Amino acid sequence: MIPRPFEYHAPASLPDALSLLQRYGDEAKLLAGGHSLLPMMKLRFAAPGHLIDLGKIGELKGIRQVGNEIHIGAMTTENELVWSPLLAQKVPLLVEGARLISDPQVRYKGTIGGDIAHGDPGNDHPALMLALDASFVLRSAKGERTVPAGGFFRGPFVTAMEPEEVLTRIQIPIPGAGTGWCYAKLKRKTGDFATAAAAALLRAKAGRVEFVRLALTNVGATPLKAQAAEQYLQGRAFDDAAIAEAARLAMSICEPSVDQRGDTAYKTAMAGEMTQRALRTAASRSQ
Amino acid sequence: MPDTNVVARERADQLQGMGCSRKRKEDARFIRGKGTYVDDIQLPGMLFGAMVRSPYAHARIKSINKAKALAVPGVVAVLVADDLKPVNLAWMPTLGGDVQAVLADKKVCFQYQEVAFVVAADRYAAADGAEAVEVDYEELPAIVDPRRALDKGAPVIREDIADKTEVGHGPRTHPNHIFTWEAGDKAGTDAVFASAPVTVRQEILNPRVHPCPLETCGCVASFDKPTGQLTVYMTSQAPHIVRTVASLLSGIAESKIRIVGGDIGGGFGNKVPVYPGYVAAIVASIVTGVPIKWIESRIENISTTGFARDYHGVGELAADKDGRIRGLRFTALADHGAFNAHVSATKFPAGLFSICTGSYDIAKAYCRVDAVYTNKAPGGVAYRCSLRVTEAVYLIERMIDVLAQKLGIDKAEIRRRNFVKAEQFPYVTAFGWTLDSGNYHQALDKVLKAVDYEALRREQAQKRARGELMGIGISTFTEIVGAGPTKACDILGIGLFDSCDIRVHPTGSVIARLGTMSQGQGHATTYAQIIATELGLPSEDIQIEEGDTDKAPYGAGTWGSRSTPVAGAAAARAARKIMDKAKKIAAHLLEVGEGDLEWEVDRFRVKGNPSEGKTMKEICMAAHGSNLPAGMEQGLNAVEYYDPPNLTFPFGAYVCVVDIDRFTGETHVRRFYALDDCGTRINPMIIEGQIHGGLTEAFAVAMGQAMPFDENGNHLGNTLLDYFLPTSMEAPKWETDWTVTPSPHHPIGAKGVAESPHVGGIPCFSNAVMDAFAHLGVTHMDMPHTSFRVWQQCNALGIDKR
Amino acid sequence: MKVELERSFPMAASAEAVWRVLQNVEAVAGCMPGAKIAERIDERHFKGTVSVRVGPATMTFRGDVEVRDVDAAARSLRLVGKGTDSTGTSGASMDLAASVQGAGAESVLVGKSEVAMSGKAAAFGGRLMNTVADQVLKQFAANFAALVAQAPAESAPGAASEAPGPRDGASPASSRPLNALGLLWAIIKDWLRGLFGRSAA
Amino acid sequence: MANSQTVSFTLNGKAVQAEVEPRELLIHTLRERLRHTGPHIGCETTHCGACTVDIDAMSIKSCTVLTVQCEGTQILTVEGLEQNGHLHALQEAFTQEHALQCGYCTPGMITRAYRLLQEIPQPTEQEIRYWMAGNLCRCTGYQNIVKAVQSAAAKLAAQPA
Repeated sequence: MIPRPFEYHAPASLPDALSLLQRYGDEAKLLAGGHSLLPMMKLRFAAPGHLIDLGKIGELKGIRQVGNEIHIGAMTTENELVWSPLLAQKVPLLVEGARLISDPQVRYKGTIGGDIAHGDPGNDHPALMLALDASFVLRSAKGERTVPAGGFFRGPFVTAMEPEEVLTRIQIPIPGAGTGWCYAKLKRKTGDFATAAAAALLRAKAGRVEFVRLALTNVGATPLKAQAAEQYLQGRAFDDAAIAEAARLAMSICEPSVDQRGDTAYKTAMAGEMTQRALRTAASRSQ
Repeated sequence: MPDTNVVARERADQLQGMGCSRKRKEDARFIRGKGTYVDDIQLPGMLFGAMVRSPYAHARIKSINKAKALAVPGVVAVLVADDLKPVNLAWMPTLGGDVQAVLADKKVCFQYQEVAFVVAADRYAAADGAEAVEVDYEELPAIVDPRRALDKGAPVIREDIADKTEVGHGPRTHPNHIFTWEAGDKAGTDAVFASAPVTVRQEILNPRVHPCPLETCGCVASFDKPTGQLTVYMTSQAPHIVRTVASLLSGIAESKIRIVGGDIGGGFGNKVPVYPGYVAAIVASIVTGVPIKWIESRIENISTTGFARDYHGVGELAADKDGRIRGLRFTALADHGAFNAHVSATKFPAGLFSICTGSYDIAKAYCRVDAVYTNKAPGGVAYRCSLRVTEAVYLIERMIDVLAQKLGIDKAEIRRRNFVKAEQFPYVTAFGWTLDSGNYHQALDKVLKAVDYEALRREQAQKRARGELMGIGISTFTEIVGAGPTKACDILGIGLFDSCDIRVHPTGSVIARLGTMSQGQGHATTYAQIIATELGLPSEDIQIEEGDTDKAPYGAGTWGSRSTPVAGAAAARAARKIMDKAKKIAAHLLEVGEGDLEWEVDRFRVKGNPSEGKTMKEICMAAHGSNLPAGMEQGLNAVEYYDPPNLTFPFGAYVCVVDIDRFTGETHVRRFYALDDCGTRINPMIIEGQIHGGLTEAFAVAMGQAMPFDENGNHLGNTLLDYFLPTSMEAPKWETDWTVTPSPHHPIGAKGVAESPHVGGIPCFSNAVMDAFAHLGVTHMDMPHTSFRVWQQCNALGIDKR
Repeated sequence: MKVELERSFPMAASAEAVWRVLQNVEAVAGCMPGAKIAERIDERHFKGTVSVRVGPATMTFRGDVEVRDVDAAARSLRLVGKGTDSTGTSGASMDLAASVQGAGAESVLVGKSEVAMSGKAAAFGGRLMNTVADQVLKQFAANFAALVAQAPAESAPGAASEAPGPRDGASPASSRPLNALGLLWAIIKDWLRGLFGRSAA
Repeated sequence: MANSQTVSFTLNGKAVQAEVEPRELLIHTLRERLRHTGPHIGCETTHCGACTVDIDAMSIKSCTVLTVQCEGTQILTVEGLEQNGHLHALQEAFTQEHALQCGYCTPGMITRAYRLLQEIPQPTEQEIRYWMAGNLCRCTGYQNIVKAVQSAAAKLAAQPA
């Protein structure tokens, strides 16, 4: 299980990385944590001629608060998310999500940027980003642009990123005070992708839903924003009937593929079940 | 003067002999990362081999083009079937009486079958070379479902033996038929069923699974042209048998072949057979004159070497209204894959399946197994059990629950009513096995008391009233291990005896060599404990060696829990031969008759004169000196080849409690209480460790392991992402307990234990899951009980809605 | 790992004209999504490649394309493609039966495809064969429509009865590599999922 | 070797160099060039954890890291845990609690546990199970591994800092 030969580049700065990306274009692949790409290369499904390692670029790391937003460098690892006091306080949903990703060793290496840029609907960050109304900063030699998570995921492994672009930063508006959160993920075992998962933010006042965000993992060609469910819950009394209807609406947008985790019926049902779990838990954490 | 008994006890403790939880000797190197596993071996000039494998389950090979591969930098050679024919090694005998292609000859019969072997400077060049070998295939229709294998006009999988009327186990009725084996009294059993007040019938699948040890299979073959000596370092649970097979195959004298086991990263049955990779590496070494390393990838391991089970069973019981079982009729259709490469004793093509009457007193029984070829990987190894025992025990332990449910009898009570009673031992089963010893009622009662069974049933009733799913599973199994009497058990004509060669040195230190091969069982520790107690010498000074065929005496290896029952017995008996001589020496030195001596822990004492005696250490020195009885040779050594009079029959009583989420199918094992009786206990610490491991593998099999195929024979789950190996998060917590019912025919009364938790654990999990649905009329669901499959049951019952 | 699908695609040309194009075997063979005709063995047999590239994953199937059962009266033929990927670890085959129906200026191309996958491709992506077969047909029809559109309006009399033979110029689709929504994307998606059970790239 | 390059890093406190192709995986460099065969290979899809080593204070599966990525790093393998003749508390505990059988997962387990105890000196059983879940063991069922990590944690806490 050995990769094909390739040229390795370890640029020390973002501009260097961008010019390498320009020079080699299609031939090049960006190496972030490498825990999706390297296994693919070992099994020879992927064979890039040039590997551009972003690991030495300090400016792509770090978690900081900027105004009402949390800015996270694309090369920040899952483990850094898990242990971040700032995130624990401001965006606990992201911490809960990161804790459910893969296994401890992979979390030391895997990065939030790689997870997002990969465009795999089975990855967890995409749905978390949708629930958090995050936006992504993309840089190329030509310049910089910011794309909302909403329009970023186009299809399996297809995103709004251009080949010569690098995802440099994730920007997350800090949810309002008292907002409850939950990432409910059903998986077969540690290290597995979700059979289905739901990310929820919810704030209720006097038993009514004041604010809600809901997104689903691995039950479609892309992560799914459960808009109908959100709209239904908005302003409504938060009770069993409302939760059940929201789950039904969430299930109605699922188009999961069949695999060893289960068939369409099961995965769709689990999307509904995870939605219910996520909403109930988020509500219980809402103040 | 000190109380001699206290002193004796202290001296006994210092020996660290049988019954103490002595820390493991082998750990010292493992915790430092200094083990020597096969992939750790680097020899001068060593090359690396990689297999080219078929993407098709069934196809003709139209052509193979080596040119591009040979042009890859670092590639030294590319071997295909035609290259092996001159040395007559294109095909090899299997341990199941069949032959198997080393490299595919004209056609491939299962996906990932070995097609070419690329030899290169290192594993990187080998991988590049393997990718460059061009094979032109013509795909053929594949048989995946064994129930289709014997259809009229079914594609013939094995054209090479199409006209052979048998492959080692009786007449064949179809080109895809391997054997039909039956046991018991068919007519008598049928008569019982015809007249029985109650009968139950259930189709029960033991799905195709894989032992999946953490270390894959591999070898380093090194042929030395000048001396004609072949040395093979390999992951083998049975080095001596492998050497014999290698000799038969290559024509090299057995005395010129050395198989070295080294450290092995787990076997669980996967490392008993001989695989094409080993043979290809040996041939490549003979051809190139340099050492060749071949190491499986995990995908290759799961896809091609040593699968287990794949038994499509039908269980039937006939009983009285009170649940007393009168007759048993079990049949199974066995999917052996493309070559009959399972490991079976010649006379037992279906292994020890006929142990399927379990712990119960059943008057009439009949069983039958039909084995067929399919376009799947060959094998059918014993995954942490004696061959086909898990399949048999699963059937009886599931069927007795099916019967209990039909009759509305409590699942513990129906077992009590059918148990072989303590006073019935030794008990001869309807299939002719003589169960050596047991006390089944005592074991079950102890477990039920420990878990407060009644309280659990009350809690379950309350939960059911609330619509919640809680299951209580019981398994009261009897295992059969320690193959075996050579009159009954042989492989390729080699009886399944085992051996021990003990050499005592003047200072009282000992080297003992045995024919078995540890893969983590701790033999270096436990065999030393047996010998320590027998010889009265400290186990710390007793060195155990196994697995190097140049050093160790011949033995059939470590599988089927045979190490303690067979080699452990050989160790005790060899030690006793030494003791006989030691006693003569002691009598001579003390100038008394042997009859005047009594043994105490580590010395012979003169009866009635406690101060007079000779310690074993003194005797060891004397045995190498000049003052010996007239005509006695120097030395204090002995060799024992032990042919057991019978197998041993460990047993146990397990209880498992599960809570099931009816909305997701998630099954949580709340409690698992395991009582095992393996007779005399040599090292409680190691026994408990073995039970933890066996239960965890049972959990994996029952709850998640299966190898899925599509209709074309494509393997759909051969990585560790899909193939379920539980992590520390999924693995339940285990509670262990024991009773001690020694085996009457074993020199130290020990029975073997490592496989009981696997064999007895699997039905316990299934019984717990099924019990959670029992009140809803569910009698059976096939393994594995994944959340998906459990949810499907909930969904079918309409209980998955809020 | 086989699936069969049947789809009909309206063509902006007469059945006669479409059939004429359909007989341009080499060009039509090139209509197989992502396919590239590398070599012509004879008028019915070609060697070619099908390349797929999605995200970081790439695969190239080398193999043969055969034209079978050309039936002028029924205006139907079959394209059978078989290949093994460049690593020798996966196999793919497609049997595409195409026929032209209808009278007048408009016609209908009826495509029936059977797609099969073996080896790693099946292990990690076979479960999405339905989507794949669907993609195959859609892409084939789209490529073919493009071919029809650029074909000369009139043709030599009796062209329809001519023995099918290769013409110059590959189809417009022939050299086009598959885009992310093309043939086998679903399979690749599942390789990534099934195989590389990791969280971050 | 095609476009090979020299990589320098610290291995168990010693400066080492390796001449490798960019595609060479760290596990192969450690095992075959630097002869540190403690870390093992149990799969190719980054699941088993037998190849776990410690790189710059992170537990990493060395089968999924390129050696060229390790330029200038500090790498610790199981071979580096024994300090001037004294076994690490984890090594002792694994023997005392019978936390290993075939020993194949042990180097990765101990190396992972070493990092865990740096980050969480007194982990609960559930924390140990959660943070050790990247290492597969087929023999022990993990129960004694959990006990070993706990007893090592207690022993380390008792030692004067």
